[in-house]
Amino acid sequence: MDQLNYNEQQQFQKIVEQKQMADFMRLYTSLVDRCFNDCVNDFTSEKLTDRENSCLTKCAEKFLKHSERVGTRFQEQNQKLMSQMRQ
Amino acid sequence: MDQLNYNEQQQFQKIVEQKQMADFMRLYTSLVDRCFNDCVNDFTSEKLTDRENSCLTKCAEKFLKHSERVGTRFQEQNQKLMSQMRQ
Amino acid sequence: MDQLNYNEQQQFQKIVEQKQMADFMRLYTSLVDRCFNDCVNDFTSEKLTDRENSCLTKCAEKFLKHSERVGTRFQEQNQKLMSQMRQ
Amino acid sequence: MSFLGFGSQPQISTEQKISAAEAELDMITTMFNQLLDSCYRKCFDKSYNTEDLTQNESLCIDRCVSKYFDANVKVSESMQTVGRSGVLQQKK
Amino acid sequence: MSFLGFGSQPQISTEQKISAAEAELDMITTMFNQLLDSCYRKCFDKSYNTEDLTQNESLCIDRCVSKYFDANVKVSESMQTVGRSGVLQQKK
Amino acid sequence: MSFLGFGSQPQISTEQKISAAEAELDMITTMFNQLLDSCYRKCFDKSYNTEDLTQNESLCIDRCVSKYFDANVKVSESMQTVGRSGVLQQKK
Repeated sequence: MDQLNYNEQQQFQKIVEQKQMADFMRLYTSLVDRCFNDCVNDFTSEKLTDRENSCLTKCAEKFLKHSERVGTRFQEQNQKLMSQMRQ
Repeated sequence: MDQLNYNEQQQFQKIVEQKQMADFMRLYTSLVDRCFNDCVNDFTSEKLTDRENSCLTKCAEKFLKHSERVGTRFQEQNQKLMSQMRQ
Repeated sequence: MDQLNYNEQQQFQKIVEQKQMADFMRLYTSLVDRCFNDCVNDFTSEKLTDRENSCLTKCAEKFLKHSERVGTRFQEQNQKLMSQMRQ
Repeated sequence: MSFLGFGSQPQISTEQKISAAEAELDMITTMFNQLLDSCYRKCFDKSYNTEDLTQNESLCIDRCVSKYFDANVKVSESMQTVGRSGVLQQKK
Repeated sequence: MSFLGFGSQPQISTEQKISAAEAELDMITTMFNQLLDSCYRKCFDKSYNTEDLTQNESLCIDRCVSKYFDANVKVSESMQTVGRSGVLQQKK
Repeated sequence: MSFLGFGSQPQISTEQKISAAEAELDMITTMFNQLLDSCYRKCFDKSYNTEDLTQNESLCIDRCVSKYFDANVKVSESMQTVGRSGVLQQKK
């Protein structure tokens, strides 16, 4: 991004913000789908069982923590890669 | 959508129409892929066998019926959810 | 595309070029993901083993050759289909 | 069409409102397609003996959609809990 | 480049023609990527002993692409049948 | 934010620079989401006895991300080798 001048950075920032909403929604819908697939397998009733409810909660929290840890490591690795490329 | 005024609704309607074509094509290509994966497994010839042809037809029709039923239920549930959120 | 006049073809060509970069990146990221999933399964260390490295190279080359062959056949079939539709 | 209540903030521009409505539409479409796929995998075998939905399959679809919406609410609550607890604060 | 005959209606605006051509291009790209993935799964094991395509794999690819196109036509016919029968009429 | 060095060519227009930066952002987002999914599948069982990450899982995540980046470099090298060898020349 160093190659963009101030004006271009402003424009790009707008694009980034527009995408953040879409990114958040993608995270959300994929989380629902992932946890539904892993936790819900009983279709003898139309209500979630206690076990399914508990599984969904743990699945969602666990994935969000996973997501946070991967995010931190991803940024570290990305910075390492960039500094190698600049040498 | 109640928050959009008449003018905004017109603009949004145009976006919806543009997306419908893309949605239809996504349904179509995903249907081909799904039924191909489920039905076609013999690569000793380059022509579809009778069994594969019959499977493809049933798969496509079944999925479209599934899709229609899910659509109806989805709208019902969506309306239920919205009316709960407005309370 | 025969229905587009010269001016329209110019416009469309620009769209095609914009998409090519995105297509290439999609191929690239999906190739990384595919080969990582097939080749890397040992997480007792943070460095790739020799076996994993060799697998990644072969996987990438093999998929690119696959991709090239499918591309050639796809165009042939597409032309056959189009000429049938024009009859 | 206000699935998660987006677009309900006051005093935002036309452009922002349209853009929020579009994002919401995209999310509903994505969720519908995922649900379609998940309930298909949960409720069908792949023998394709018939092109009709059996009674069991129809019943399974209805329950599957219902449970998908409830799972949706549940996961949404978990995200809010995790969000409030600050676990994800440092992440942008 | 007129895979399913889109863009062949008379008297539509430049904008609509470009937009239809773009939708068609996107669909062909999507189909190509799906085909790439499906035929890879159908024709390869994942041992990766070599970076070359074996003769069997090459033959399998050719047949797989051919069958994918035929499946495409078959599914397209089914959609038209279902469409005409009105099963999907009430759905928007 | 110059993952594969895009956007570093001299004398291109503002529009092209923004467009390249956007494509790069999209690629990083895609890669992040794939990595998220792959490392989840590699490092977790699906019993969900707890909502916390175990020490083993945390360690596995760290190594998985590290290996994913190395795999990324490896695959990128293979693409360049194949590109240079001309195998993919005739394909557009």
